[in-house]
Amino acid sequence: MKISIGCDHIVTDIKNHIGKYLESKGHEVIDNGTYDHERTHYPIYGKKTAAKVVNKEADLGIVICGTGVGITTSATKIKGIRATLVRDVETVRYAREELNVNVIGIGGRICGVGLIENIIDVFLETKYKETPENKALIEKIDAMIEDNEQANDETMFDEFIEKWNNGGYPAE
Amino acid sequence: MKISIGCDHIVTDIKNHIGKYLESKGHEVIDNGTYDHERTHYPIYGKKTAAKVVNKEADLGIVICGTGVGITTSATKIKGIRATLVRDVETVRYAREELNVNVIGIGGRICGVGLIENIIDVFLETKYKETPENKALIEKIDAMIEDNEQANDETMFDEFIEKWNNGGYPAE
Amino acid sequence: MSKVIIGADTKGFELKEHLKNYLKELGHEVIDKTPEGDLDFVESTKLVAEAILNKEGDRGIAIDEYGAGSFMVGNKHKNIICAQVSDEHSSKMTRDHNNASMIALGSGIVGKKVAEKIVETFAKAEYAGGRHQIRIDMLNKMC
Amino acid sequence: MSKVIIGADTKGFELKEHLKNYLKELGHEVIDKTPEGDLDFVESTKLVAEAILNKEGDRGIAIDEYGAGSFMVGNKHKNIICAQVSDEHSSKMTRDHNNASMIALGSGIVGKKVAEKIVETFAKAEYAGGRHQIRIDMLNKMC
Repeated sequence: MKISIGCDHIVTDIKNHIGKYLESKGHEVIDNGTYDHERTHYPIYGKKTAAKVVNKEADLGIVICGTGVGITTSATKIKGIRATLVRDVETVRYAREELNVNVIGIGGRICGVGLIENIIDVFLETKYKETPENKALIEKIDAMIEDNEQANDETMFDEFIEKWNNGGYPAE
Repeated sequence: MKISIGCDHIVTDIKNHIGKYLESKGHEVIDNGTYDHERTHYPIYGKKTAAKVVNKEADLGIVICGTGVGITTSATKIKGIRATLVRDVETVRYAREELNVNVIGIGGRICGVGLIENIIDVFLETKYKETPENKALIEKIDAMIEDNEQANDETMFDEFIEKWNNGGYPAE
Repeated sequence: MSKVIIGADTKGFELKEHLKNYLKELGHEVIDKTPEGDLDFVESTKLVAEAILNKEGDRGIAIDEYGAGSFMVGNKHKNIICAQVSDEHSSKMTRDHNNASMIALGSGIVGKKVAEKIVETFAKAEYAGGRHQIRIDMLNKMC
Repeated sequence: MSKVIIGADTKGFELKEHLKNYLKELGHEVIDKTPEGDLDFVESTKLVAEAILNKEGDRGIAIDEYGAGSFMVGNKHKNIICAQVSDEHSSKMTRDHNNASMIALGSGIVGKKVAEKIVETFAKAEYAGGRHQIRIDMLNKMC
């Protein structure tokens, strides 16, 4: 499979570990960054990772930040993304099988790498099992965001980055 | 406080991180090893870490291996050790407050470092609150192992290490 | 003390009742958006998120069996940041760093003691502000 | 299929009943050592550990509110390796690497869906043997 991955600067090492783990299992990896430990902002990478999935350049996505909350929230706010932020294997099994999630988020400061690998294994091997009930739920979820071009709007965050670069946000 | 710490070769980096974290909070650390990534055996380090606690050279102990199971089990098998293997903050709070645990175990491949730090904070700041009920439980637990010299028997595992060195165990 | 909006689907109903009482005992005001327990997680979570957006309270808790469905529905609302949590450390950090106004819990995932500490921490913890605000601004521009 | 010995203290009683039924539905034989639910975790866990040592079954499950007490009591038995678990990954790994014959669960820590998968995995997973045996030999010489 083709897997789109992304992270913030807190957990770059873990994202790199996941990339290698996926390649060792024969998957193709699209690494959306960040690529180092320089301070940056998780919505940039959550949105990029999600865009590859909704544009069908990747089959599934995996995002990581410290708790996973910020980056997974940013992915979920893209139309067509169904994401779950997991700390256990059973939730990802359910979410894939019943809600056909296409992105999972993991907290790199919450989960260790053994658990993360098991979560990823189950994410990739579990198939959606359509039922009238879960299909109706998925349709309701997908309808919540109007069609928009946010996934591919690469200038969407520029105003904030400019403000950041101009000292408009506190450094601490 | 004086904290005795130990790990196996799978999670040496995380043990080192914990050591630095404890020192940054003003605690004294007794690092019982292992000190590198060369393959070794968790009961050696669980037992050493526990011995410092029962000998009152350390106030509390922290042990780590992949899942935490092996090394925490070895610590628990020392008379006078009350240990809990935790993956959440609330269990350590309970175990310290009610069961006066003196060692915690953590799975370095199960928990991320943010969660680990929070678990350690709560372990160190929570005090035992004696009640007649929990005192009776603790006495029953402590009475389960007869007095023995295992904590300070440094040759106890020699027979197995010799067998290992002589190729008596499979390498995989 | 916080004003907490709570809601659950059918499978989260029992845990919701338990946490509602727990939060009230701690002195928080609790507004229950799903007193009947007959909704699916899309409907139950929408009620919580809309109440937060209408400023009926300052913290939202949405419960279903896994938390995964409520997490998605919460975050599909503009100006809602919803955290799916199963440990109190994440609950603290997501207030501190993400200024999350909602959490999603799975009644089949967390035990009651862990759930109590998650909601207690969430109701109490405050947003740290500072450098984190740029990320919040980015999230709030989305969807 | 495994022969599972199960036991719980008062606070673990309800989860024990639930998991007993779940394991039976999977086809495992289950021996309940605490049908009354009136014991503390020292007593309930001793019954499970002693049954394992007497070879009445091949897997033991001990439940209390946190799992911490049952973990200690299990491991204070010579020749018992007991894992305190709240996730199915640990449950698999501890069979694979540690040959654990018992697990300790906290009814206040794990939700029922997670608990089901933990015991399902524990009942099914086999010990890998190999290099792991030296550590098991060391543990079994202790206490």
